[in-house]
Amino acid sequence: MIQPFTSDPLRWVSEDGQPIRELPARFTPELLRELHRQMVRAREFDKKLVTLLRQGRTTFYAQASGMEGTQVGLARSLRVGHDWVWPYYRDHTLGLAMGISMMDIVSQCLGTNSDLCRGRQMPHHFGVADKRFVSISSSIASQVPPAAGTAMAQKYLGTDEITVCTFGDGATSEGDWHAGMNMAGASGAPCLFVCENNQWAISTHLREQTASETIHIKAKAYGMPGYYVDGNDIVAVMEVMEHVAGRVRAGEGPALVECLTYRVGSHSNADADAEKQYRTREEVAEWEARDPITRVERLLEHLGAPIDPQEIRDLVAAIHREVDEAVRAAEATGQPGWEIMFEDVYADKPVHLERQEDFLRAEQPATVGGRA
Amino acid sequence: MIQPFTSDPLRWVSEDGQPIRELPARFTPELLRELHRQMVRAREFDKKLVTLLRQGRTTFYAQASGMEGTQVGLARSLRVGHDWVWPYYRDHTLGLAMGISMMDIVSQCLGTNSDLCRGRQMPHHFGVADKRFVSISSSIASQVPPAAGTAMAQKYLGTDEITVCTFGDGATSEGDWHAGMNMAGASGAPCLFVCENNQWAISTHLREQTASETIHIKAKAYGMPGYYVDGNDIVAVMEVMEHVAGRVRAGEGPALVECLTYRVGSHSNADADAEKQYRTREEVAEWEARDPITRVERLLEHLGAPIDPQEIRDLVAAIHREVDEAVRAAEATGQPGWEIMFEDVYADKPVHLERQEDFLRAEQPATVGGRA
Amino acid sequence: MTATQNPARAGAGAGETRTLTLIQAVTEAMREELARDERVVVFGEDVGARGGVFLATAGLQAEFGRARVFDTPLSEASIVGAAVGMAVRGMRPIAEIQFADYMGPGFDQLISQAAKIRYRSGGQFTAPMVIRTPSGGGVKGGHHHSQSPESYFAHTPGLKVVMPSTPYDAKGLLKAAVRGDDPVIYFEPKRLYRAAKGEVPTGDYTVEIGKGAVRREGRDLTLIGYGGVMPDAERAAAALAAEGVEAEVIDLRSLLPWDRELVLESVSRTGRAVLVSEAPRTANFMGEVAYVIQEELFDQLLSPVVQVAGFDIPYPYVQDKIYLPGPNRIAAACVQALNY
Amino acid sequence: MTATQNPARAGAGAGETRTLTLIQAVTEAMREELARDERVVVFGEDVGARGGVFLATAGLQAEFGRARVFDTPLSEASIVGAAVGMAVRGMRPIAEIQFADYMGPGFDQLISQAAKIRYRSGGQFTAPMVIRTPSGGGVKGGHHHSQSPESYFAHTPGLKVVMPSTPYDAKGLLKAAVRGDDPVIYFEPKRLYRAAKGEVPTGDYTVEIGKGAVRREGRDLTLIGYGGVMPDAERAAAALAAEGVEAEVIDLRSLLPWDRELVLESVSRTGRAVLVSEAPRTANFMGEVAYVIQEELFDQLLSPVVQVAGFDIPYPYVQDKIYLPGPNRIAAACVQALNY
Ligand SMILES: Cc1ncc(C[n+]2csc(CCOP(=O)(O)OP(=O)(O)O)c2C)c(N)n1
Ligand SMILES: Cc1ncc(C[n+]2csc(CCOP(=O)(O)OP(=O)(O)O)c2C)c(N)n1
Ligand SMILES: [Mg+2]
Ligand SMILES: [Mg+2]
Repeated sequence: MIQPFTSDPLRWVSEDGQPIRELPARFTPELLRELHRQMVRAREFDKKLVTLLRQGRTTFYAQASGMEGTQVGLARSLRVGHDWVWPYYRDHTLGLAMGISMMDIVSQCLGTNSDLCRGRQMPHHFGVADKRFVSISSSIASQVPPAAGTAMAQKYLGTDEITVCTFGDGATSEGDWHAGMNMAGASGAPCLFVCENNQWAISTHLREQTASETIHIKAKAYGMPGYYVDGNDIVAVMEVMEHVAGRVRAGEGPALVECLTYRVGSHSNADADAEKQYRTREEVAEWEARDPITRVERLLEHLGAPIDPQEIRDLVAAIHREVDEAVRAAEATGQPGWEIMFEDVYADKPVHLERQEDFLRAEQPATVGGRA
Repeated sequence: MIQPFTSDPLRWVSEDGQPIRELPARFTPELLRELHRQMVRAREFDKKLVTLLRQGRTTFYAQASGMEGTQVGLARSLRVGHDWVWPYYRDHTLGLAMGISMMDIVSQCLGTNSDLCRGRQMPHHFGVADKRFVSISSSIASQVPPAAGTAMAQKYLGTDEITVCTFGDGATSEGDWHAGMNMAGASGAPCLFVCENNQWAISTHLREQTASETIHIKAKAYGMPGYYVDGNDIVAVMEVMEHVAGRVRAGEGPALVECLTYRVGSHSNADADAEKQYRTREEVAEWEARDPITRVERLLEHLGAPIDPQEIRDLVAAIHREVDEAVRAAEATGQPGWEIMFEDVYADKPVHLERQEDFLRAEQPATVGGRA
Repeated sequence: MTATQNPARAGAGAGETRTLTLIQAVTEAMREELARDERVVVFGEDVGARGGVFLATAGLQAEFGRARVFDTPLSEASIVGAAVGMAVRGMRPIAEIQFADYMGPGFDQLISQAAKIRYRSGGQFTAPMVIRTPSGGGVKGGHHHSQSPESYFAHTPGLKVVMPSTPYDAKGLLKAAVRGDDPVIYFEPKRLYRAAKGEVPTGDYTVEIGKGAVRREGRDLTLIGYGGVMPDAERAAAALAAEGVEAEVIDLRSLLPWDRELVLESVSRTGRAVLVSEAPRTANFMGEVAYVIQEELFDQLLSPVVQVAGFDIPYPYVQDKIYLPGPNRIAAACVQALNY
Repeated sequence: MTATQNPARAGAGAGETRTLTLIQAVTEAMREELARDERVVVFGEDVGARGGVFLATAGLQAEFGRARVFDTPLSEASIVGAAVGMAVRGMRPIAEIQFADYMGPGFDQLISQAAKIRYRSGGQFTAPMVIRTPSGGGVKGGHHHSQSPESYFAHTPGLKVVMPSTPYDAKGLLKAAVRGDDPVIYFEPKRLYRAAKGEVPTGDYTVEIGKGAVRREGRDLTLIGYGGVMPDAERAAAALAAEGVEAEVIDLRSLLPWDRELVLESVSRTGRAVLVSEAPRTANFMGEVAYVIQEELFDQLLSPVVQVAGFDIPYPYVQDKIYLPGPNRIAAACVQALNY
């Protein structure tokens, strides 16, 4: 029923919220409200963090607004804490929906003592061991070969885990993307590759990125099935992921899922004036009309279970409070001292780093704190 | 008529030398004899160089025996000295058929003063500027992105040249292969990619190399047509190349041609006992029966224009004399002196290299010679 | 050689100048080279309509068209490789790698193709090309937007490596790189993009690759650096001057080849050398400079050569400023050398 | 510390030994680690049925099966990346890169993933893994089968870098690398694969990463090297001994971290240091060693630290032997240091 290599994206719910295939039974109004809540939570998180950024309290942020259907849908198809995830830098919505706390994400964005990653990386590059959500590397597509490796380990160890590896459309041009995809294919390891195709890589449109018509077709090069799904239709995302993750888990080898979506915000704070530079307001408006959150609201209306606008307003207010509280709690832990710089380079600190630390100690006043 | 993405390799002449499609008019007995002569010349060159290697007069050699249909066929489809070629290290048969002299190839293999590349690289990595045959790099697939670049230059400059880029089946796993293919696709540059699929990369079979069923299918990932051809049928190779090179030259963008062939010899001198290690004698024997040279002989018989065995013996003897003469002439030029080491690192010699040269001069007795 | 190299004297003659930032000088060099030579093209990730993430190429696509200034797929191997192939076919490509931290995916193209094609072909094929890339820390970028990988390339025969620290040099070195016949890695110290301002001739001039510049004359010690650390080195020198110590300040500008004559002449007078860079210390390029100084001037040295460098850790995010050698750390090293 | 480190004393205790070549010692280490720990796997291009192009893995697939010893696609990024991903998931991969010259395509995986994952994750994720790769010249391989790229990696915080020159160290260092919790680049000096023979304990032992070894004691100067140049350094020392000069010979064995204590203790006694490597001179790892020696022992040095290194050119084919520092060139540098 769910076929790879379709010419159009698989879709269950039309852009105006009407089911165009039979709605699977699990999509009860309760589930849809829960998905809606998670998507709104991520959307509002984006807004609050952009404000934080404008206030200069963090230095980088990459919104996923518009991509909630894809990321929340994917999160629901994982066995959180069991399956491994090699994500990319725009996956905080995925992380939130997987149950990573706002505190953990915000702490990483602020580089506070509460940051599990200890302030090492620029904002938005978090990682959480107990969710098996591997800490993000900025180097585009560099997560793809390691994801293949983790899946190979899972196969070798005989686990029933799978590995999920996400990336943008632009990432598919990197040599490492190919290296990882081919390795996964050749090894038959349980890896689920998910392309969050938001059609732009900073200012470069997919049409300039590659001459191939779609991303999922590239799966042919690796002998794996490639699925094409409307990434703004969370029902479709969940149905396809469920099916494909099931295949992968069953040992049928890796697979690629392309989720067609759009980033309605700027690439990052660095191109806040994107529409003046490389894309039209019309294009953005067109995609705003296909918004994954509105689509679920319309679907609920269609199902006769509309969400009360007041409920949404309350939800938004609650989320804002949740973010504020996470920010407050994170900031309250303070910034890590300079000593932390020399930890985690190696399992044990070699002599030359001890010497460099001593040098800096003589220069810097001692700082208090550091996560226990 | 000539379609991309066929499930079987395109073929004009059956394995036992019978035309299975109408033989194009240009394949007169005269042309077929000429192709036969070139293939035999390359095959005998291989044999003589392997002997040279056994004698310790050169240190590396990678035979192309069995692959003459592909390489000679390809050579005939180029405008030699006009089109650019970014070859790989098993392309001496292509080079010979393009009119690169035995003297030039042998000189490179021996690293003599007559080596156009001045003894810089290990044997079998030649390059000849006036044939626009770019000097070979050992680093597998590293020629692919530059080939895309040369084609982009050709497009930018408005020439009617094309670029040909060759590689083995193993090379298609490298990240750089992907990078070059995708760049060519995205830019629409006139690049003809040719995979010489001999099914082995040293001891690694194509089945372990990638899960994709064929190589040509990978063209889908780059929005270019992928052609599948019997690389041991020189008629097929020439027909397909003619067609595809024509398309590329006409500005229809890059294309990939997969030539299915086999290397009947070892990978190089390093695995002379290949059949004891990783492949069976039966497999080799099976492919020897599909030999591209015998196939042309049978075709000529079928056309009623058989080659007289004595003629072949005379031809072989003449080729051996030609190789002997090339070896003698190359060896007579002597080995380049040590001074040459410091040339061609940069356009002009920087001070630190002058100092290093002076240092070595004080250590080494001056040598005479060096190519003018 | 020992005189402070004054832009007006060193280069373009008596022509007009304007005050530009370092990044404006980079843009101007590209604009002029694009106008001068049809073989010049500019490409990389987001260099077209967006004008590059730092806006170094802003306006160039509008001015020269999409054939000459264009976006590429997101692949550094594609970008470097395309530059090699274009250069071999007779063009003069200027390619941008968005951050020096992302040279990794293009590394093999640089070391196996760009650096070796002239050598391996006996000079039959050459790759005159420029890879521009912003490098260094101080912008709160964490370890993937702050690294200083120049030592890798300075250790790669066949490449040339330069890093300007002034707008004047930025323009002149970039033009020299475009016109030279070798592959050049042109590092742009990103924290100086807008912080470094200076007089730049409106006219045409080049700064010779391989030559350093004396930024300040002094007799007590020689302070040697390149790229992003230069303003802090000069600040350190000024602070020392206030205490009566005259440091001679040398900006190497080129790392491969580097100006050993200039360095040795200076240290032979001052007897002391402090080397400043922000790359991790171990096997840093400055080890080479230190080695040569002690080898050549063993008897003239009054104190050991001292390095101020980055720590041997991945560049951290929170401690961005502490990581970098600032004027105090540099001045302290000078005092250490003087008090030896 | 100053005593010649005798294998029997330094490691395995009183156990039995056998004479092995360096490559046999490498194979033996892998065999024993495969047998010891199920988490260990061995993979790379042609390491399976073929046993690797140098036969370092010969027999291992037959012994341990295809799940534990296997061929990979022809992609160094795949190989290094897979090792990272396996290690993160709790395995202990030993991956082979067929020649050190081909680290290029896997370079970003090494510097962006392997070297930084522990740091960037605050220690939440780690990559205990070994990349084995044959390096160095002397086998008439031209520049793609002869290079010595170790300086790139020694300049990369987060990696460890080792290079044995004896069968004893080859086995002990490889075992230490497999058991350690960090990513290790393990260079194998290919021209010593069969040329270096020595006693190797049959039992289990490790050689600590970060520790050098004194190969010969001497009082007149300290000769420091690693990897492929060691036998020639020892030959040079023997030739000098015949003329009454006693050179102390140190084999660094580890480059990152390297044994500064051992080096400084020796040079503090001899007053002279000659550093031998075959990598191109400029920005070579040995520049670091030279820098530290002159910094720490300025007053004890009797002559400048001298380097004998490769030339700053791509490794040539025809002049394979001339390129390499042989015993004569090394001895000449020692004489130069002594006559200073
Ligand atoms: C190797 C590498 N090259 C370049 C960059 C700079 N960069 C950061 S994000 C980005 C675009 C990524 O686009 P895409 O993969 O489509 O993801 P999206 O941002 O659209 O989610 C680029 C070029 C990088 N981080 N890493
Ligand atoms: C980057 C790189 N990795 C590994 C090697 C070692 N190597 C040389 S030839 C070869 C196999 C190539 O196979 P294929 O591309 O199929 O070409 P064939 O030899 O079959 O013609 C390998 C692995 C290399 N030269 N370059
Ligand atoms: Mg995108
Ligand atoms: Mg092959």
